[in-house]
Amino acid sequence: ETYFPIIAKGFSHQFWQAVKAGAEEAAARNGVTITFEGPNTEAEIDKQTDILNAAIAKAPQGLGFAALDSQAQIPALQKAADAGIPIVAFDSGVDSDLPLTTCSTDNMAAAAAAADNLAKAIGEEGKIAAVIHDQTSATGIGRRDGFLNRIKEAYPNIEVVDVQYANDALKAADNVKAMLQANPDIKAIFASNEGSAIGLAVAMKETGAQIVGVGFDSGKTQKDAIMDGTLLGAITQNPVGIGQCVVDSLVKATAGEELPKNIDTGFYWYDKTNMADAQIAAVLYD
Amino acid sequence: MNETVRANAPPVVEMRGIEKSFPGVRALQSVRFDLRAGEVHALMGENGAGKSTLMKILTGVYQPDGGEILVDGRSAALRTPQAAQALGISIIHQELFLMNHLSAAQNIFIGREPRKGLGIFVDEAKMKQDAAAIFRRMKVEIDPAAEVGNMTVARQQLVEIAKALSYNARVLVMDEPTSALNETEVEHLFAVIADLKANGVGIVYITHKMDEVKRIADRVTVMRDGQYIDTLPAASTPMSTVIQLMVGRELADQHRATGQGTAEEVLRVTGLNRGKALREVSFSLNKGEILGFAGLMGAGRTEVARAIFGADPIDSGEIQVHGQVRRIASPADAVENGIAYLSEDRKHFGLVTGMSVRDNVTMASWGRFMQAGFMQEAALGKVAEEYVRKLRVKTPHIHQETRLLSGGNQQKVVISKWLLRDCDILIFDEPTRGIDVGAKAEIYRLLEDLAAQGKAIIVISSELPEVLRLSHRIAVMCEGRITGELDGRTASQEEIMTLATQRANAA
Amino acid sequence: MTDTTLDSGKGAKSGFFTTAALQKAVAFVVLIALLAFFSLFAPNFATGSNMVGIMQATAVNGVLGVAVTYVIIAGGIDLSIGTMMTLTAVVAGIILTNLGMPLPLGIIGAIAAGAFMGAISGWTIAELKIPPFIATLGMMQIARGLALVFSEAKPIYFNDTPSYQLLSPVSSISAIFPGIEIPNGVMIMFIVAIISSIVLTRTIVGRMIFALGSNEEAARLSGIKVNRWKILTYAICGGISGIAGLIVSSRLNSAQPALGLGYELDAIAAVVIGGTSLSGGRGTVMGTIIGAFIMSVLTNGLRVMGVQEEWKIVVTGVIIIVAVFIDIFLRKKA
Amino acid sequence: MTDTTLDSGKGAKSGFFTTAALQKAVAFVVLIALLAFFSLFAPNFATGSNMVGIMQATAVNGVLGVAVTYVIIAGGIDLSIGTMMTLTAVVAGIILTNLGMPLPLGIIGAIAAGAFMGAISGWTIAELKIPPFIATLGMMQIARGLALVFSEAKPIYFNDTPSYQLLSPVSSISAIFPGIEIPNGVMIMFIVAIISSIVLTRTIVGRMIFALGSNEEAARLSGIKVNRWKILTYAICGGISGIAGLIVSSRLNSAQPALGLGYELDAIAAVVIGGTSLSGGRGTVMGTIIGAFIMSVLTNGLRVMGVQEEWKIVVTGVIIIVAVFIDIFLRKKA
Ligand SMILES: Nc1ncnc2c1ncn2[C@@H]1O[C@H](COP(=O)(O)OP(=O)(O)OP(=O)(O)O)[C@@H](O)[C@H]1O
Ligand SMILES: Nc1ncnc2c1ncn2[C@@H]1O[C@H](COP(=O)(O)OP(=O)(O)OP(=O)(O)O)[C@@H](O)[C@H]1O
Ligand SMILES: [Mg+2]
Ligand SMILES: [Mg+2]
Repeated sequence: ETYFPIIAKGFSHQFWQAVKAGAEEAAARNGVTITFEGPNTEAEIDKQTDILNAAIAKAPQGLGFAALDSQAQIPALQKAADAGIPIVAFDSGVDSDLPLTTCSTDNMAAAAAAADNLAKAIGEEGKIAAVIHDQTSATGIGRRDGFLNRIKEAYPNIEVVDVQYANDALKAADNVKAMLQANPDIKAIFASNEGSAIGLAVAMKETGAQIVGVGFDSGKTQKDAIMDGTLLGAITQNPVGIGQCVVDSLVKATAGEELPKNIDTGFYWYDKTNMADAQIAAVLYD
Repeated sequence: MNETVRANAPPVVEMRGIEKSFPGVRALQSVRFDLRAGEVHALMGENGAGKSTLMKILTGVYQPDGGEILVDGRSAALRTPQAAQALGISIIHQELFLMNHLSAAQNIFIGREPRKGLGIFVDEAKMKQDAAAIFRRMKVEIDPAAEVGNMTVARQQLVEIAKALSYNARVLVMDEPTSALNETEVEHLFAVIADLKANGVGIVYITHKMDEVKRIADRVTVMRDGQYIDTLPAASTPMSTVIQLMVGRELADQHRATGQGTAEEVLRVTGLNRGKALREVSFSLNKGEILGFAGLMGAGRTEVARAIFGADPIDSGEIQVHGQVRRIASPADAVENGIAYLSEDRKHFGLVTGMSVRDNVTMASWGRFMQAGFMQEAALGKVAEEYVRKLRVKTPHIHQETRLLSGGNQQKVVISKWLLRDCDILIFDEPTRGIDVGAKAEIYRLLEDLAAQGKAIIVISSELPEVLRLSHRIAVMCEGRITGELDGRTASQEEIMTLATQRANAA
Repeated sequence: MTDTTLDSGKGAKSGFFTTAALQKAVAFVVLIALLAFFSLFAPNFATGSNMVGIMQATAVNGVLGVAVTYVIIAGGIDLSIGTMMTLTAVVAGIILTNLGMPLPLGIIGAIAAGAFMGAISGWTIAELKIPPFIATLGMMQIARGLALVFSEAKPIYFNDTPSYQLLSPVSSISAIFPGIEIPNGVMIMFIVAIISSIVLTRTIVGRMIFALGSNEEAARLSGIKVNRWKILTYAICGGISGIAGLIVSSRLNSAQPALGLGYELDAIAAVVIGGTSLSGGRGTVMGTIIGAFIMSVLTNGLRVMGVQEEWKIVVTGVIIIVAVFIDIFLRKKA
Repeated sequence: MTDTTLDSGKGAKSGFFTTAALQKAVAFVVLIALLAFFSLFAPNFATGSNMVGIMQATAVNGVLGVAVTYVIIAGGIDLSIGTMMTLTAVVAGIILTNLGMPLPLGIIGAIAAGAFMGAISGWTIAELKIPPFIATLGMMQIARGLALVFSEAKPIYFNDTPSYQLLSPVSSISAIFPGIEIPNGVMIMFIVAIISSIVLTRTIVGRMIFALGSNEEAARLSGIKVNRWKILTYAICGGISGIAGLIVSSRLNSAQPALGLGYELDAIAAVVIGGTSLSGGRGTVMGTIIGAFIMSVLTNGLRVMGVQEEWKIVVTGVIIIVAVFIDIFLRKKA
C-alpha cells in the first residue's frame, strides 16, 4: 500500500492543521496513507532534517516536504531522490530541482495584496506598523518583506514607523499595545499570521484604538474580528488546498504523470463583504 | 548514688543482639544495651566503635539487620523517628540537624507548631514563649527568634539540646552533646540532666570526656570495634580501667607541656580588627612553638584563625610571616605563605564529605601530584594509605566516602590533609573535638612532634586540660580581645578562667 | 555565596521580616529606577493606559511566578508551569465550550486539572525520588502533548461563554471606583499573591515548605511527613498555574494549545529577580510580583523606546543579571 | 535520595569506578531496551541508514550535553548552551563567509567565542556571586540577541567554504573503512566525549571540578582558587558549545540565527538520564552520551512507528521520567 510522509514546518499551529486536513482529505480520496509531522518551531531546521531522515528510512513511495530553509536541507533531500522517492515541496520552495513540483503560494505577493488593501483603507497616507510572527523563518521574512516592499514602492505617503515580532497571540497583544503607546498616531497595523492577528484584535479591543487592522491566515477569532469590524480584513492562503495539492501531486507522480514545476494554490483577500462567498468560505477554516 | 536501688528497677529500654552493617563496614555485632528509668548510662568507645549507630537504631533512624529492642519489656518496632518519639524516646544527634533558615523556636517546634485559627495558622508568639522557657531552664541566653544559620556551632548545639528536651521524653539519648560547649554551658546542662533524672527520665550519654562520665554517669557501657565489651558501675570503676577496655591498650600519661619554642619568630599579627568579633588582636608565634588559644565560646578565637587564614576579610591589621608583611586576602594566599587552618566545623569546612578519604587527604596538595595536568593516581593512593596508617583512620579502604566515617575518623582525615601539605604554620581549631581518648593522645603526641620538627602551631581549644597539656604559651581571649598571655608550663585553670571572663568594661 | 546565604535565612523566618523586606526593597528600587528611566527617555511611556497595559502584560507571568515560588522555596523547581497553564486553559475550553457546562465548573476544572498534574509531578519527585528538574521537564512535555491531544491542536473559543471575559479583560473594579481601569486578570494576580504571601508566612503549610527547602533531612528526622508536604507543594503550584491558564485564555478568548512553551523561564527569572533563593528555604511572594513587573516594564519600555528586537533581547538578558547582582550586592552591604 | 548520593562519592572519585560504571550500565540497559523494542515494532527502524540518521540526530545534543556535564558536575548549570551554540555558528559564518578567512580560523574563532562568553558567565557567577541559573539565563538571552545582531537575523551560508562540510555531514572514516558511513559530526562527538571523560577523571581540572561540586567552601578553605576553576569550567562549557555550533552549522551548511532556543533543556535531560547528579559532585560523560542516544532513539523510533506528533511529545516526557527512575531504582538496589 502507498504511504506518503508529509513533513511540514510545524504542526501545532492552525495553518498547519488546515494543511493536514487537506492532505488527509486527499489521502482518503486517493486511498493512500499519510503521516503529518513537523518540528516544534520554524527555527529547528536540524530537527526537521532529522524528521526527514526518519521519513526516508521508512522507504515511502513519496515525500511531501515544506523546507524551513531553501538550501540547508538539500543534501538530505538528495538522499531521498537517490532512493528514488518522488518529492513534492510545499508552502515554500527549495533552491533545487529535486522536487517534482512545489505546491505553494507566494508569501510576498500575498503580503503585498494585504498592503494594497491596507493602504486603500487609510487613503494611501499616514503612519502604519506591522507585527510579524517570526523574524527569521521563510514565512515570516516573506510576509514581512512582501508587505514592506509593496508599501515602499507603491505608497510614498505611507510611513512604516515600527515593526515588532511576537511568536504567540499573548505576546503579540502586548506588543501592539506598546506600539500604539509609542506612536499614538498610527493609522493601521498589519499582522502576519493568525497568532499575531488575534493579538492585534485583542489589543485593539483592549485599547479601543480606532485603527485599521489587517490580518493574515484564517481561524475563528480572526473571522469574528473581521465580522464585528475590529479587523478590516485578512489574506488567506489556501492551506487546505495546499494539503490536497501535495497528496494529489504525489499520487500523480507515483503514477508516472508529468507535473508542472509550480502549482500556485493561490491566496485571497477576504473581508466582511466577501467572507460568505462560496469560493472564499471554502478556503477559510476555524 | 545508690545503684542498688536502681539495679532492681526494670529497664525502660533493652537492646539484644543488635546487628548492623554498612557497605564495607560491620558497624555493630550482636551488641546489647539497657537503660533504666532515672539513670544516666554513659556509652563509651573509640571513634567508630558504633555508639552513634547503636543509638540511631534505638531512635528509629536506622533499622537493625538483626536483634530485638524491648521497650518496657515489650518488643517494639522502631521503624521511624516518629515511632521512637511516640514511645518517648528522643535523641540529640552528634551531627547537627537544624534548619538554618528558621529561627531557634521554629526549629525546636518544627512539625509540632502550636496552632491557632482553625489549626492552619502557626501561633508564633506561644512558640517563642515556650522556647524561651526551655532556654531559661538550660540557663542559656538565646533569642528564640534568632536565626539558627547565623549561630556558632556551640549555640546550634544548644538549640539541638533544647529541641530534644522539648519532647519531654522518658528516654533521652545525648550523642556528644558537649563537644562544642564551654564549661559554664556544660554545668548548666548537667543541672538539667540532674533534674531530668529526678523526674525518672533515663539518659544515654555518649562522650569522650572522662571527667563528665565520672560526674554524672551511674553506669558505663564500653564498646570497641562494633562489639559490646562490658557494663560497669561508674562510681566504683576507675577511669583508667574504662579507658583500657575502650582502647584495649595502655595510654600515654596526662603530663603538662614542658617544651618551649625557639627564638625565631615566624608569625606576627598586629592590630587585627573585624567588626565586633575581633578588636586589636596582636600576638606573635615562634618556630617550634605551640601557642594555645583559650576562651569561652564566642570569644573570637575562630575568627582570629579565619582572619589570619584569609577566610574572612579584616577591617584592619597587619600580618607578618617570617618578618615580611604579607597580604593574605584568601585561603589560597595563606597556604602559599605556609599557613594552614583546621576548621572547628569539620562537616562543612573541613571535609568534602562526598569525596573519598584519598581525595580529602590530598586535595590541599593536588598541585604536587600532577604531571602535565594528569593526576598521579598511584602516588595519591600511596600517601593516602600512609596517612591512614599513621593516624589509624578507621576506614574500609581509602576510596570510602568521608561522609561515612565516624566523627573522629573524619577529623583524622582533615588533619592528614594539612600534615601532607606540610605548611610550617598550623592553626588547629578544636583539633580533638569529638575524638576519643586513644586518638587524642596520639594527636597530642603528633602536635608535639610537629613542634619539635620546627613547625609553629596554634591550638584553639575549649577544653582547658587540653590547652594546658599542649601549650608552651597560652593566649586567652574574651569578647574579641586578647586579655592576657600565660606561660603554658606554669599557668593554672583558674588564671585562664579569670582572663577568659575579663570583660572590657569590667577590666 | 556565603554572605547571601548567611543573611538569607531571615527571609525564611517570615515574608515581612528584615532581609525579606530588604530583598523586596531592593527589587522595588530597581523597578522604580526602570520606571523613572523610561518615563524620562521613552515618550508616551508614563501614561495611565500604558501602566494598565504593563499590568496586563504582567498578570500571567506574575501568577506563574507565584506558583513556582512555592516550589522554589521548598527547594525544588517546576519547569512544567508554562505548558501546564496551556493544558488547564484547554481543559477549561473543553468543559465550557465542548461540553457547554457553566462557568464555575470550567474554573474549578482548570484549577483542579493543574493541581492534579502538579500532584503527579510531586509524587514522582517525593516517592520515586526523581530530581525535580527532570520530573517537571518530563511533565512539561506531557502537559504540552496532552494540551494538543485534547484540543486536537486547534484553539478552543469561548464565544458561547461571554462571562468568561470576566476572568481577565473586564475591569470590575472600575465599576466600583470609576477611573481605576485595572482589569480583573491583574486583580486576580494581586489576590493570588496576597493569599500566597499569607499562606507562606503565617500558616503551617508555609512553615513546612520553608522547612523542606531549608533542610529536608532535618525535617524528616523531626518527624515531618516530608513526602506529603512535597506533593502538596507541587499540587498548589499546578493549581495556581491553572489560574494563569484561566487568565490567559480569558484574555485571548480562546485556549491556544501551542502557547506556553518558554513561559516557565520568564516566571523563574521573575522569582529570582524578586530575591528568592533557588537553593530553597528563602523567598517572598511579593518579591516575585515585583520581579515580574521589572520584566514587563523592561519589555514594554524598550518597545515604547522603539529599541530593535535583537537589541531588546540582549538588554533583557543584561538587566536580568544586573537586577540580581544589585539585589545580592546590597544585601551583602546590609 | 540518600541511597543515590550514598553511592555518589565513588562516581566522584573517577568515571570508571563501580557506581559510575553502574550508572552508565543502567542508562545503557535502557538504551538497549529501546533499540530492541523499536527493532521489533517499528519496521525499517533497524536499518544501517536509520542508525546513521539517529547518530546524526544525536551529535549536537550529545556535544551540548558533554559541555554542560562539566558545569553540572561542578555544581552549576548552564542554560545558555543552546543559544551559545547559535552565536558561535554565526561567528564562524562571519569569519568564513563575510570575511572569507580560511577554515581553521573559523573553527578557532567559533570555539574561542564560546569559551569567551562562557568565561563571562563564569565570572558573573564566581565573582559577582550571581546564581548560575540566573546568570546563564541572562547569557542565554544575550547570546541569542547577539546572534541575531551579528547575522542581521538572516542565515549565513557556507557555500564559499566547501571544506566546511568536513565538520559534520562528510564521513571521512568511510574513506578508511568503507562501509562505516559514520559522519564526521558524530565522530567529533565521540572524540569530544572521550577527551572530556579523561579530563574529568584523570586531570587536575577534573579533580577540581568534582571538588567544587561536592563542597565549594571546603575546597576554598583547602587553599584552592575556587573562582578561577569555576570560570574555567564555564569557559570549557562555552568552548564545547562552540564545537556543537560548528557541527550544526556544517550540517545545515548555514548558521541559522534563530535555532538553539530550548536545546539546553534537551542537553540537560541527556545529562541527567545519563546518571549525573544535578546537585553536583557526581557524573560521567559517557553517561551523558548514552542519555543523548536514548533521547534521539526515542524520537526517531516513535517517528518511524508513525506515532502521532502530539502523542510523541507525551511519550517522550514519560520516557524521560521513567529512564531516570529506572536509573535511580537500580542504583538503590545495587
Ligand atoms: N551511614 C553509614 N554508612 C556507612 N558506614 C557508616 C555509616 N554510619 C557509620 N558508619 C560506620 O560505622 C562505624 C561506627 O560509626 P559510629 O558513628 O557509630 O561510631 P561512633 O562510635 O559514633 O564514633 P565517634 O565517637 O567518632 O562518633 C564506623 O566505622 C563508621 O565509619
Ligand atoms: N557564622 C557566624 N555568624 C555570625 N556570627 C558569628 C559566626 N561565627 C562566629 N560568630 C561570632 O563571632 C564571634 C566569635 O565567634 P567564634 O566562633 O570565633 O568564637 P570562638 O572563640 O571560636 O568560640 P567557639 O569556636 O568555641 O564557638 C562571636 O561573637 C560569634 O557569635
Ligand atoms: Mg558518634
Ligand atoms: Mg571557634
